[in-house]
Amino acid sequence: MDTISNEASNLNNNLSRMANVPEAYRYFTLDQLKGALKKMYLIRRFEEEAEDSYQRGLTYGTMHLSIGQEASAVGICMPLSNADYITSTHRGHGHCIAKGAEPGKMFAEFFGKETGYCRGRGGSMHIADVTTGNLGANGIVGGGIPIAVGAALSIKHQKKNAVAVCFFGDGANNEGSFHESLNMASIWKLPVVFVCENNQYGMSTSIERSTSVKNIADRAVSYSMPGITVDGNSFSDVASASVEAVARAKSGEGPTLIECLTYRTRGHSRSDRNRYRTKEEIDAWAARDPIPRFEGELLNFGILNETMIAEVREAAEREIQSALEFAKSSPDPDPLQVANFVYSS
Amino acid sequence: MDTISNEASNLNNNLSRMANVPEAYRYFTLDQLKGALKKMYLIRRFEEEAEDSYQRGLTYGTMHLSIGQEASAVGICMPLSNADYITSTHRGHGHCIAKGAEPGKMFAEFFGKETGYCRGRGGSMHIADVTTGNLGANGIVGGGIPIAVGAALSIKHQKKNAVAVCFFGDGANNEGSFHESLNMASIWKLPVVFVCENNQYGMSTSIERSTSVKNIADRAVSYSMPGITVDGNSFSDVASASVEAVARAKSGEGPTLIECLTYRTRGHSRSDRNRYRTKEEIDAWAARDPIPRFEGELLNFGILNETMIAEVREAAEREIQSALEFAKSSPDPDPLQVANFVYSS
Amino acid sequence: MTDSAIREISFSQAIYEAMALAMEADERVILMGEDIGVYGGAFQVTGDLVHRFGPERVIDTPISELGGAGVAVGAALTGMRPIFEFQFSDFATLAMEQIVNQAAKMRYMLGGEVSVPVIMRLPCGSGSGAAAQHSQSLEAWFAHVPGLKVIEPTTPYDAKGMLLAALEQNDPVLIFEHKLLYKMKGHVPEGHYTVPIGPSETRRQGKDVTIVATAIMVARALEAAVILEGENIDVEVIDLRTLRPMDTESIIASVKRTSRLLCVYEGVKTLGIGAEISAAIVESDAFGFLDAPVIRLGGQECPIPYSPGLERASVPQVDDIVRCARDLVRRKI
Amino acid sequence: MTDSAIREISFSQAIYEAMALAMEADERVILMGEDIGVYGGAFQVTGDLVHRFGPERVIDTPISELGGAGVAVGAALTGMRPIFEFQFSDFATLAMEQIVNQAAKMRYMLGGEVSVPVIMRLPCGSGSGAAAQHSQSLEAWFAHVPGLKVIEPTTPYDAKGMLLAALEQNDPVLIFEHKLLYKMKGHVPEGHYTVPIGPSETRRQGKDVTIVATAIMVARALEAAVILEGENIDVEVIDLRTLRPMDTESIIASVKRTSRLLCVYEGVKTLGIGAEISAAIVESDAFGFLDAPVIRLGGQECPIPYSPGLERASVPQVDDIVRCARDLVRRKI
Ligand SMILES: Cc1ncc(C[n+]2csc(CCOP(=O)(O)OP(=O)(O)O)c2C)c(N)n1
Ligand SMILES: Cc1ncc(C[n+]2csc(CCOP(=O)(O)OP(=O)(O)O)c2C)c(N)n1
Ligand SMILES: [Mg+2]
Ligand SMILES: [Mg+2]
Repeated sequence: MDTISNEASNLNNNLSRMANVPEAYRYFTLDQLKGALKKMYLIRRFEEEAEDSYQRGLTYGTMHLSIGQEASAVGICMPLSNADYITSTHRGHGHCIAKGAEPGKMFAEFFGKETGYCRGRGGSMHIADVTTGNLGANGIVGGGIPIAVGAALSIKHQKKNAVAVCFFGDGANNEGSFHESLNMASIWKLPVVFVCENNQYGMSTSIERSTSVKNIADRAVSYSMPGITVDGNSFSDVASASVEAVARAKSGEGPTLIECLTYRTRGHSRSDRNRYRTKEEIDAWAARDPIPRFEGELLNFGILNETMIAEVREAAEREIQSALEFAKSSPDPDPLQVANFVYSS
Repeated sequence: MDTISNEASNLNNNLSRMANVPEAYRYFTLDQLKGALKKMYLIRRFEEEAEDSYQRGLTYGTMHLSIGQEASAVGICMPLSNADYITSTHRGHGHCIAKGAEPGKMFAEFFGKETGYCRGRGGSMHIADVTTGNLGANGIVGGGIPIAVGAALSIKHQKKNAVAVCFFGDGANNEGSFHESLNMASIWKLPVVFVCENNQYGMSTSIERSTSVKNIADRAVSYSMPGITVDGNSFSDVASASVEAVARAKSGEGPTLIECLTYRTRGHSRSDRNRYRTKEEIDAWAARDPIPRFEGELLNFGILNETMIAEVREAAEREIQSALEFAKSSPDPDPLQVANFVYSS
Repeated sequence: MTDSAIREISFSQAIYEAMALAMEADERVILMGEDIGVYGGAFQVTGDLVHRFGPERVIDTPISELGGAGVAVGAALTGMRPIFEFQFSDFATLAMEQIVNQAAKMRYMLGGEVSVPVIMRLPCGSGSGAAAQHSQSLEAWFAHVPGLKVIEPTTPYDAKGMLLAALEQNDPVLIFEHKLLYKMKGHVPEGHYTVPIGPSETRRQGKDVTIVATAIMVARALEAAVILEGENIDVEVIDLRTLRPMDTESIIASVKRTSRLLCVYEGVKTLGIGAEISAAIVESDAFGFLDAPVIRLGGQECPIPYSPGLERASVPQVDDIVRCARDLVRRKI
Repeated sequence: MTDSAIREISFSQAIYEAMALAMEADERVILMGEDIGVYGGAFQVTGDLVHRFGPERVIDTPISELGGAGVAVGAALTGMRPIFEFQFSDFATLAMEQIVNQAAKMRYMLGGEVSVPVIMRLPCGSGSGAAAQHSQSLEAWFAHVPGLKVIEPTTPYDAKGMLLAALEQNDPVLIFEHKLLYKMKGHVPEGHYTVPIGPSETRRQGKDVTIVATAIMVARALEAAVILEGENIDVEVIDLRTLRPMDTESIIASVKRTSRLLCVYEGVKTLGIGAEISAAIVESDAFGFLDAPVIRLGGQECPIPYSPGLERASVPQVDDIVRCARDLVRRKI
């Protein structure tokens, strides 16, 4: 494992003195764990600000918030470097930050500015940051799944020591592209990790009403790959599963399907009138908010103390504020350039 | 079971005196079994004549022969009546005859005649006989799968005591439509039976090279439906599985996936140069030809004697000859009518 | 004037009403689509129908466009009258196989022995900031396909009447619904009536130039006509309404009077619906009446961008129409 | 004259050769498709390439058009240069999502930060008795989509040269290959050369009427031209070759000389490629030079039927072209 550095093994030594320490904490350095916490804050705050600007009528179009799902995005990306690819979804802000994107360029894209990751052409549903290996959010449910398999095919051909991680939702697992893609990834033993963020609903349709299997991970049987269901609100559970699956992929053993059980506490998108979920259900999941849970573990296992946590939170807040400022003061694209960037030549 | 008549239970009584009689024989009357044998002959002879007319340059386009797969088509259709639907495939002559179509109108279609089932518009790949519930062959691999589910939805809405049977190949099971359709059939508990005729190859690509699971029936797990793999060259095994699945569907318990292991002894289509199979493999399967096997069982269990079998064979031959004559003497469609039948109004 | 005669409802309510009427009158009518049940549809068109008719007739499908459309096709083939909603017409890209290879061709391939009375509803168009994969106007693809009928109503009155007319067809009918029209209000009678599929509708008569427009462009063309009136340019505006089959006759008749034709549509200009309008008119005996070339004002040759200013620039706006029509009228061959 | 200068090979061999050359020169070039390995491809175009380059570079996919095309798109996005073969262009209906929503739009949606150099090969057209679901000419759909380049070579020389040119592009290129052309022979140089994507080619010069044709219709137009020569009608035949972007300039120049334009194509007439040719020319300054309406001769408004006589009647034949061109030349406005 590239990601287990010396520092990690030091942390590891300390931790090993404690009972019940989740495995994941042994894999990462203190800085990596602080980085993970910071990313979770950044995601949460990015989306709160996005929501706010929406409500104040400052932004346009639609948007899909992943508030409540941060552990899945950050946990999965823990063992990844910029050489690894991800494909993301319409609910992609979290994946994008987890993979290392700058919130400033993300806000700029969100506000349709020329300085945004997509020069204002893409918006929330298409934010991508190729420099960190994020091949982009996708407006088409299931649209990114074969693309991730293609990225894995490239990795294999180019003999790179890398992996492609494919995020998608529980709803997407009923698309034909899911089936076709997992089948190909398996027969060709490609270095890809399929991550189904099962937040219980595809828009308004619960998994019980849409999906003919209890655990989506059980569908891995059809593709002769390991399928594992984890608590998607537990950073450490998600990160452990990811570390294993990434190692498996990189060693040439082929793909894994990870199902992260989680929940979006906000509505599906702007148009959601919340007719399909009960307040009780939402509250119950809100009580399992991944961020306090992660903080709790870090405190419990003596990895960070309150002061350190506060420092991380403040650093995230400063980054969000300057990111917002950058975005807001950025110029709009020139309408005369509307038909640029269609072709390379 | 509607199909177990008094006569069947008489035959049943006789048979039950013998050991090892396959279950299927208990379900059907003597006439039904003779009918099944005759259909197998008709299919074989239909396709041999089709092949012959092809080789003599008398027909056009392409064609896909199911020689060697007759037990699957006929066995599956045993418990079906005209009120039940089937959707078929590019390799559909067998299904069509098994469901009760007249070889004359089929030959006529094959020869592109106005008297054909599709008035010469469809050809081999689109032959349908709606009067017997056959919704048609299909030129698109996997194209018929959701259509069968739709037919089952109609049955349910119309509260009919009927079932939709969906034939498709091993190759088709890697299409997205397979996944989407089985999922919907399962969550809505529709009266549909999915029949995968696994003849080991999708065109040149063996199931090992195309499919990430050993038994296609194992994919039923993903759809929480029973999945069963049967010897597709054994009439009785196929028929038993069909009787059970049809009963299950009609009683409202939902769909079943039946995988019939079989083999096409001819090439995929006209263009096949047979570069992907060995002579040994073809010979080994030819030795398991479903027709002599069925004859053998009928003789062994004392259901038919040699004379009776010869009679059935001759009746089939007479039917084929007069069908050929009908088709050959039929008129071609009028080219001025080329754009008719596009719209109902 | 009765209450009904002055009753105004929105475009989406008009579609809702047509579906409700059809479902009351005919058990065979069922609705299928993603989130059309309790959610009421992505654009709230199916609304409370699931509560009125139950989940057996208002069926939430999984997110499976190919399979879902195929199920609707199979149900139509066997006696039902399904109305299938795509959440966005962009997602029909996943179901082209079933729409084009199956639904459109089945009757023909089977020599007329079957019919496929399926209706598909496809919200389309830009203007809502939904960007490249949720804003396309792909109508031209479908209008290219024999076996399909393609309609695109632009008023609440027509939306209801054409949907009810579609339900009387025995062929697949695709209804493109421009998102920006959903909230538009207009007079809609209660009860059952139909607006025939096929004929276009002249929304404004004029003698200087004919504008044939589709979807939201009809409203923009009418706005432009008012502005041009101030410049003494008298514009005729034809709402095409049905894209396949196309009512070329009415356009020909109009062009014979005005001698000038401008086609305005939101889809990409190249091979968009205006290409057919132009080609069909030029091919007709209206050709000899033309005092200027037929001009097309269509969408830019790019995907629909997100940023509002870019998005506006990517499809025709009122002032673009004004400018084009003015140039055309001033033009001599 | 060297051997190479007179060497004649078939259209399919020309494509084979282009792929082989590209694979030798560039490790990034891989082939994907159904049965392109040991089977050699449904039309035997990939032939023995799997034996020359191994199954890692000549990849038999499962029967999964959407997924397969998507994998090719993903690979192109990350540094490979995949050439994806659809067995029949009709099956691209299953992959429209990946082609149109992803490949075509990705560069734009991402503000120019990526490119998707994928090539897709699509055998198309009727004439082989393969009926409605294996004979379509759907090129017009793709030519409607910004972000795609669409080519349709008609000679072995162009097939090789344009495929090699496509491999130098950084954008998605779709190559439509008419099935009836595969066995056509013609001069093809050995070694690497390119034929640019974009420009059309005038296959025959004439002064009385311009015929713009695509795919197999180029050969039929040339045959028709010979017949018409006997009637003292001098036909100019332009092979469009690239459908997007379209070389309107050359057509305009030709029409300015001949004053008459006939568009011949196999796709369904309505909204087929001829609609764009007609509309684009009429919109140009060639309009004033036209002595007769632009006429389109396209496929019938029906699916392609099976029976040989019907099949022939469903798309333009040589005598249809002769008749149309003759009528057009005789026509006065
Ligand atoms: C092909 C396609 N179908 C439908 C939609 C509309 N849509 C957007 S998100 C969504 C729900 C997706 O559910 P899931 O995959 O579970 O992701 P989640 O939204 O829960 O994160 C739907 C139906 C779409 N964008 N693309
Ligand atoms: C969507 C689609 N893809 C590819 C083809 C070309 N094709 C026709 S049959 C066939 C093989 C099908 O294999 P299988 O489903 O196993 O049926 P079998 O031919 O073995 O009966 C292929 C690839 C097609 N007709 N449709
Ligand atoms: Mg979900
Ligand atoms: Mg097979």
